[in-house]
Amino acid sequence: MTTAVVELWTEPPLIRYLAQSSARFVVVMTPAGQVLAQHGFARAVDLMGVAALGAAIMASSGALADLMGEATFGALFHAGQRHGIHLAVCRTPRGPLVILTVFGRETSIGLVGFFFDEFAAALHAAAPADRERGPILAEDFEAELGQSLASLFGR
Amino acid sequence: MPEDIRALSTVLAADPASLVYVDLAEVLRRRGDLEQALRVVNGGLTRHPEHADGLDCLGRIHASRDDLPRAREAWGRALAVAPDHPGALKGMGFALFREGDAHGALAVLERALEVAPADDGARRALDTVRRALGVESAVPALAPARPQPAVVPATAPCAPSVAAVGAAADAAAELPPVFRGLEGATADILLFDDRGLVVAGGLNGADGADVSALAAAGLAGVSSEAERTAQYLALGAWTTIVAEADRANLVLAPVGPGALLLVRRERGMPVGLALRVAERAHAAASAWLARQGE
Amino acid sequence: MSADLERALDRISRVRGVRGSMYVAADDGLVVAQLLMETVNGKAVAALAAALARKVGGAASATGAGRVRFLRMDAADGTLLIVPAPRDLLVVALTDPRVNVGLCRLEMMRAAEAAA
Amino acid sequence: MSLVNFTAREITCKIVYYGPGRSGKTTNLQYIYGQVPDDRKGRMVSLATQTDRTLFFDFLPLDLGMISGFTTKFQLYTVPGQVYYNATRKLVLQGADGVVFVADSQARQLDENIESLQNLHQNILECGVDTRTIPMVLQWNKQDLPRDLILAPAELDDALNFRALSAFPADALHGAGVFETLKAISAEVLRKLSQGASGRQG
Repeated sequence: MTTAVVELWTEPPLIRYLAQSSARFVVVMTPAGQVLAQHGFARAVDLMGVAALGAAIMASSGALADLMGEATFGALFHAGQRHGIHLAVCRTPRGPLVILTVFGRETSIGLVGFFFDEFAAALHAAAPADRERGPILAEDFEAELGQSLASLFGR
Repeated sequence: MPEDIRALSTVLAADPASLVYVDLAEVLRRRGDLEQALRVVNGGLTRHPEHADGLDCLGRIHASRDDLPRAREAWGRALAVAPDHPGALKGMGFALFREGDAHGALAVLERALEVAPADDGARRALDTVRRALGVESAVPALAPARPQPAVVPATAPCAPSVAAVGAAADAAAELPPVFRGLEGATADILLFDDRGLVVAGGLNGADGADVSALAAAGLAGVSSEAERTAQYLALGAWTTIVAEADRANLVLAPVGPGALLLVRRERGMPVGLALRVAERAHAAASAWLARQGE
Repeated sequence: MSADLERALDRISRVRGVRGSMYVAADDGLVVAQLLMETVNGKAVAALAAALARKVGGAASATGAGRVRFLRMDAADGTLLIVPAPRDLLVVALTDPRVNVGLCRLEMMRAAEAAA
Repeated sequence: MSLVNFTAREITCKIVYYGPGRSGKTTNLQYIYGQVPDDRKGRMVSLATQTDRTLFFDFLPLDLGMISGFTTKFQLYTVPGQVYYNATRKLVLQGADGVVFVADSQARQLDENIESLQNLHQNILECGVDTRTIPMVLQWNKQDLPRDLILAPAELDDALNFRALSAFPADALHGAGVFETLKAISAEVLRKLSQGASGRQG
């Protein structure tokens, strides 16, 4: 079981949701596919790839809904032999977040969907408003960047 | 001599360095021929002292012999050689749990499941440990460790669970006569706790064998499921579950905090009558539990 | 919702004290058809009833009782009734505490047959 | 918007390679993938058609290492170049921290380059982002082709580089210019972070 959280306010609802739904793991990400938090048995999974593809599925389904004059298609569910995935958007004061839930046969899409509603409400309540932030990096970052990229390319 | 033992022995005789010694020892262990199994596995480990499968098998044999310290040592050696060996991880989790270190067991079993996510045995074992700790997920375990379990849960991981069930069944036979005077007091009425451990009474299978531990482990999960259902559907506290099944009717009821009662009656008995029996059993169990707390 | 299923649910809901009845996909815990009072959360009933049925079903077979044909959970403020139906469905009813379980059970058995 | 995890001291940025069909966007990522050691990259994900044209996107996570005390990670994406895939291009562009516009240097592709660049501007605007402030660099790819088939960098500058952005001649197939392009866009994106611009804070 691993937990990685970028935005701390997501952690308590996330842990509760995973426990309630008996899912294998949950990824909270931005619509651009950047992982804000993940919790569960995800060590064997290519998390970055999962997030990029999950966000892409949500984005394309949203665009498709738009083309068809629907506000949204709501949650998406894919069933596999061993795993199912539940993908849905949760609206928060921090902007929309995409939630990917991977679950096994020990639970059901019904339970995941039911507890997701609670999770989405908890996330919405916990999210602080977006705030401006100051400079992140030192101004002289470029020398380090040059060295990093040079080592990346074996130069 | 059964065919599989004969075949494996022949292979091993032809090539004493063969790794088939593990399979042979495992077959012997499952047949209950523990001393012979120990000889075979020790013979193999003399030649292959760092063979993780062999060490894992040695752990299982010691566990079956109820020699937990040696079992733990064997699994520890296996993990020193192969830190992600699923069998050894499960074994170590089992050993730690039985020794009362539920937190240690939790960590090891979570690792086992990460290594082998499809391993139902590991998952069940993990569930048992989590229930014992009062946590539903592998959230950093905040609940205080409970006292060392008196009886091994039937869902203990991997092969040692067979021995565990046996041990639990032996223990059940010596349990206090809480339901004396009720029909089926030791074969159809079972009191167990929410960790799946038998407290009193007993349950026999169709062949007369004691299945108390197995039933307790399986039914313990029903309690939390019922609690969750009642909570989310705003039904208040749940009082009884009645299951009418092909061969028997089951009545399940919570008895005070953390204990559950199961009454089984044959399919032909009217459910109303089975409920009456359950009420009497419930009263007996409540009174007995209250006396234990005095 | 097909007319047969609708009629079957209607008959269950006519029993005094029944707050709602539904067909649920046993594996998924999703509502297939439902007839509910407004206060009942169908999604929750379906998901939780299917999970409970699965758990009790597994445990019952562990005790050698065989396949569960009728399941009832009594609680202080209500009762949940579940009958397995063909095509991996469950017939589920949520009732007041003092409902006539026998009558309800009968209608639920008929509803299960209607799903065949 | 780049993701900053102050607890783990980690920055994640999204960079999108944009440009007309067959200009060499996927080739850029493939070259980078081939050069970077395994422990500094994730799995490259490509959603392509049967003829290897990008259908949705390519995706390559890169670990740049420690910069200003932050573990810095880049997620490189490409978009499908063909005109009719605009809906998916827009989706991939969402949340981009920087854009590399890969132009095809062939003279006969000039109109496609112009059209794609205009399309990029329009899509950026539709994402609610100011085209003047989003970090962007240009790459004149296929400069290895015979002189009579291609436009020189100065000619491409005149035709496409109205904002006087950094531009790099390249031969992505063999790697020339790929590194310089990546370095330039990385610097542009990180400069924005050093100036305290937008970002999501953890």
